[in-house]
Amino acid sequence: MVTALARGLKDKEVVIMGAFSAIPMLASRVAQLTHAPNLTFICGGSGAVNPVLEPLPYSSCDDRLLKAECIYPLPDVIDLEARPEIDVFFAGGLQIDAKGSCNLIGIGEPGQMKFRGPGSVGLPFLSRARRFIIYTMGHNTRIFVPEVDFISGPGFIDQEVLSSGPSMVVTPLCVMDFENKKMRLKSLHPRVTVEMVTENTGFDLIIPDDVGETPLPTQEELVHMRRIDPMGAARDSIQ
Amino acid sequence: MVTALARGLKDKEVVIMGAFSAIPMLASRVAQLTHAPNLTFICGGSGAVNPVLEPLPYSSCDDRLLKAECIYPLPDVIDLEARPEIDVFFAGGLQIDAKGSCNLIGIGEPGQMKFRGPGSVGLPFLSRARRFIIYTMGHNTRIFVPEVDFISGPGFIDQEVLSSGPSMVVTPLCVMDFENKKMRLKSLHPRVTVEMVTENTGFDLIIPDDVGETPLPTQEELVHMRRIDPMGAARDSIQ
Amino acid sequence: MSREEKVIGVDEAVERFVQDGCVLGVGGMHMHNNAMAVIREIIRQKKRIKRLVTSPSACTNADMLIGAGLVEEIYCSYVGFEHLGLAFNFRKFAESGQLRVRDCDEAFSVYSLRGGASSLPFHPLPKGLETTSVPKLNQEDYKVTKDPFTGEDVLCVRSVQPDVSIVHCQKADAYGNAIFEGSKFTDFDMIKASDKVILQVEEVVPNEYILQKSHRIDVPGMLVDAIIDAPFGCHPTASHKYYTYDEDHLKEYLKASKEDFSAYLDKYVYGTKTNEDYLEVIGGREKATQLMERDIPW
Amino acid sequence: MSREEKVIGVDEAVERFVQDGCVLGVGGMHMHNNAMAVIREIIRQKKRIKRLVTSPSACTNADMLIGAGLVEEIYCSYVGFEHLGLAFNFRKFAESGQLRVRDCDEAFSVYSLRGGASSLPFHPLPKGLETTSVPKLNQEDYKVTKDPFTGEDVLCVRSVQPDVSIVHCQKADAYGNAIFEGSKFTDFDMIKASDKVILQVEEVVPNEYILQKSHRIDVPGMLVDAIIDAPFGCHPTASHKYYTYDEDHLKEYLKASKEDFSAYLDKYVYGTKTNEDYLEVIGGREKATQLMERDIPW
Repeated sequence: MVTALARGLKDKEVVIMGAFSAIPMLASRVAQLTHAPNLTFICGGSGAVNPVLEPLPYSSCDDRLLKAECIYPLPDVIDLEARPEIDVFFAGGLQIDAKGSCNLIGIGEPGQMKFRGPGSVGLPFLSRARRFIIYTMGHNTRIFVPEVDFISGPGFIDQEVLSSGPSMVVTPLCVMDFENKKMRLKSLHPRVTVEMVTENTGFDLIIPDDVGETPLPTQEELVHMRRIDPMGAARDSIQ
Repeated sequence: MVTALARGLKDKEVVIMGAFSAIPMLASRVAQLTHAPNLTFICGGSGAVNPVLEPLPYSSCDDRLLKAECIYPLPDVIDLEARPEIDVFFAGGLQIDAKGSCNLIGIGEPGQMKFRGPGSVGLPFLSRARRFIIYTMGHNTRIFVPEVDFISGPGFIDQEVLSSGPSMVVTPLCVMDFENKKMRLKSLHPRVTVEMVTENTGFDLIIPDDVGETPLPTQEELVHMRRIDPMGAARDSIQ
Repeated sequence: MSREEKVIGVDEAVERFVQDGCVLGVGGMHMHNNAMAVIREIIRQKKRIKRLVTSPSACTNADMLIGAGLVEEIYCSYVGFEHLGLAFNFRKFAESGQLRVRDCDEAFSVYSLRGGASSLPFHPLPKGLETTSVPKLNQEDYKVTKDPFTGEDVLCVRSVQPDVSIVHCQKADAYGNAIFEGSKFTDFDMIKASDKVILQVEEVVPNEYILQKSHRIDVPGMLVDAIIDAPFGCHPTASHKYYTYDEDHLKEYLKASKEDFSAYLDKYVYGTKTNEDYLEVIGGREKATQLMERDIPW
Repeated sequence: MSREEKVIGVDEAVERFVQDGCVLGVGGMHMHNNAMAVIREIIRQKKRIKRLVTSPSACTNADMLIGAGLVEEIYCSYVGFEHLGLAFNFRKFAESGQLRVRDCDEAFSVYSLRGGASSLPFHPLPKGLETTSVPKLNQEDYKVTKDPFTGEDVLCVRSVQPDVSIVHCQKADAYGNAIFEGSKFTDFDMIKASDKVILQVEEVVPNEYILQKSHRIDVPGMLVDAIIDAPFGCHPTASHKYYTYDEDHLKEYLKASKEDFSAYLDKYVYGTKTNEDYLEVIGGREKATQLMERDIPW
């Protein structure tokens, strides 16, 4: 997952992530140390900009992030989320649908949710980021649903938004992207089959002829990952 | 002037001043060191809160103000100016009228001012301070006019404002206050006569029977003033 | 005359400044800088909270007050425990209707407090945020006005001014001049927007220390009404640059909130009278040492 | 691959980032932190400014550009020289109609940039500010909308996003991570609101210095487009905690602006090609030493 996410980031981009982000933090730092030296990444609530990340912590607000190039106050980070400066927003959800909308509000009907989710946090700003990348620590039919019950972060919806929308989805099973605004399988992680993915996805995923294999980390990437994350925070994140 | 202003401040008040404020800065610090130990004063653009002020500088944004209890960023100071926290705002103007309105915009008609003033800066916030104190470095009929050409800071105007309005005016000649929302002579500085004041005021000032003499600084106040202001910035300010 | 100090006991601070039925702000974010010593005292004194205001990501600070049955409604951008899981008291009370949730988002959390801090009647939002379900779920706090420059519709949020806020800083002097040693989260805007502020600190430092560090002072004392000297007062959450969160205790908390939360409250809140008592019950000096000793890059 | 540095020459920075006809922001306040090395270069290159945006109190930064005949209009909260007197170029050009003044106030200066920084279409003002002459004089930038929560009229200001801003910081690394050693004035909001940012600094420090002081970094490098290494570049204004303003020179400037400003520009601006040239003309090392040596309380 880390490698796929890292390679999804380009040099000079500004990247932002919220809660529960050990994996995106690690991926961003690995990208910065390999192909994207001018990447800027901002770790959510902590306000850490380009933290050294040794060691990688579990919490996005951990004080171990504070060896960084700036501790940018959260209200300023949020101002930035509305500006064209943010190239990539890392997103997730309790539910994610075929058009890339994400839901953290809950499951059920307004006023009588049978499952009350934690809340939308920063996901509404997906409407303004240049693009966003969805990552999730599980891959099953409860998460990947035909249509989310509530929209916390809009994917390809009918209303016009500033964002070009979701560009990539990374799960513990596979990498996906979008074709005509619908989710499409792109590559399988080692030892994963197409059936494992389709069985665990609650809608008809577009399956192209040339589903590749998600590239393994290079030796260089592995060295960085082990140095940055000695506690294994990234591995522990996967459900 | 310093003594009159200092004694016009009460313990526990929060006081703010803008440009060209050597005298109010000195007065606030003297008040703090004598009868008002819980006074808080904020020096305009510098953001200095309760600066030590040794030495007292000429400019309200001087870095010599920065030995202080906080360097409060100016945008936060301005937020504070709109809050009920500010008890006293120090004000001034190119023109000041009988009702205590102040003008820094200019003299003449809109669109064709014959004298273009520097601009209103923070004076519009007079409408929100609990009360305000006017001080001026000159006392003449160009400054004290029947009605200001433009309102930068509203005194007792027809519209309702949150402020209780101007409470005191201190000039190089005298101290004034307000009776029924009109300016009234309160006390004369040493060697100043009632005639000197009325001749230099462009409207009918209320002259009560018991015009007092502005109290001289005590020995304690003088000691503080000399220590805080060795360069004589306060004295130099008077035109 | 001499200057008055603002350091008082937590019991006195809660009695004086937290009124029954108030709008309460609680600072900190996720499992960091939650002012728990003061929050535990609010629970001991059973103060009822009309409406709870938090940072964009609330944690135990909100969940414990909710679990104690004291909260009527909450502005909710997020209540949870990040990598440790969901907030069960919050879920239980929300799903059963005992807690009214006013759904909001990070933008609301920040701009509603900024509106409050600047005495604005309301605060507009950047375009795009009208596309989510949040404003539809909460039409009381999100409303549309006209942009007077273009005539276009603009979504706005209500300004929020808590009656009192409880915020944790690492250091303050006795007059309330305070320093956040780590992240400030949205606590500074909360302080600015609130009518009264109770500041919980790790240590009270001399005024001379403040004067030497004026470029590092985040909060001027005039904004602070009471200072609570409560070392380790954030436990079980972290205090930035002082100690980390207590993961074992948080897991015990989460288990209790799923099973029998009143037993948890009896043991750790009602069963302790002071912050010192509490620190003994959670493991005393040994636990404190363990939470302070860790790998840090700075 | 390696990381790209942003330190470039002042001539290149102005050529690349200051377009003819732009909305230009200039930082600093009163006679402090005016980024004069860059402003002199703008005058040398005769860049025309459509609209000038300043802090609530502009000084030489605005008056010199106006005196050089380059400014079409200005958002004016205050242009002057505090205890040293009025700004004569500003007065002359305003009174003669060569400069269009869009009257505003401190609230506009701050909230219009905050609106720009937060991508808001407009920014409401606190009640009371509608009682002055300012909104009547400037109906283009002050307009009324409805508070959607109460239905009441609310005065609002236009949001402002300068095309490019010129700001002075004391220190930055080569990637633009920067520190204000003294007051920040409204420069940080200006940086946030601007499309491009040219940062003039007293010294370029190593990235390692920044990482050691992360709690003191005011500006993250991603917001900065060019860094100009210009020691004493604020002269004749002060650079906080580095040197004070040159009162003798400012008096010479004010006299020249009353009498023959083109002679001043010929000598100090057109007659110098670089910041180093300029520093020689104003008195070299001796002058610099004099402005650095003074009584300071810290």
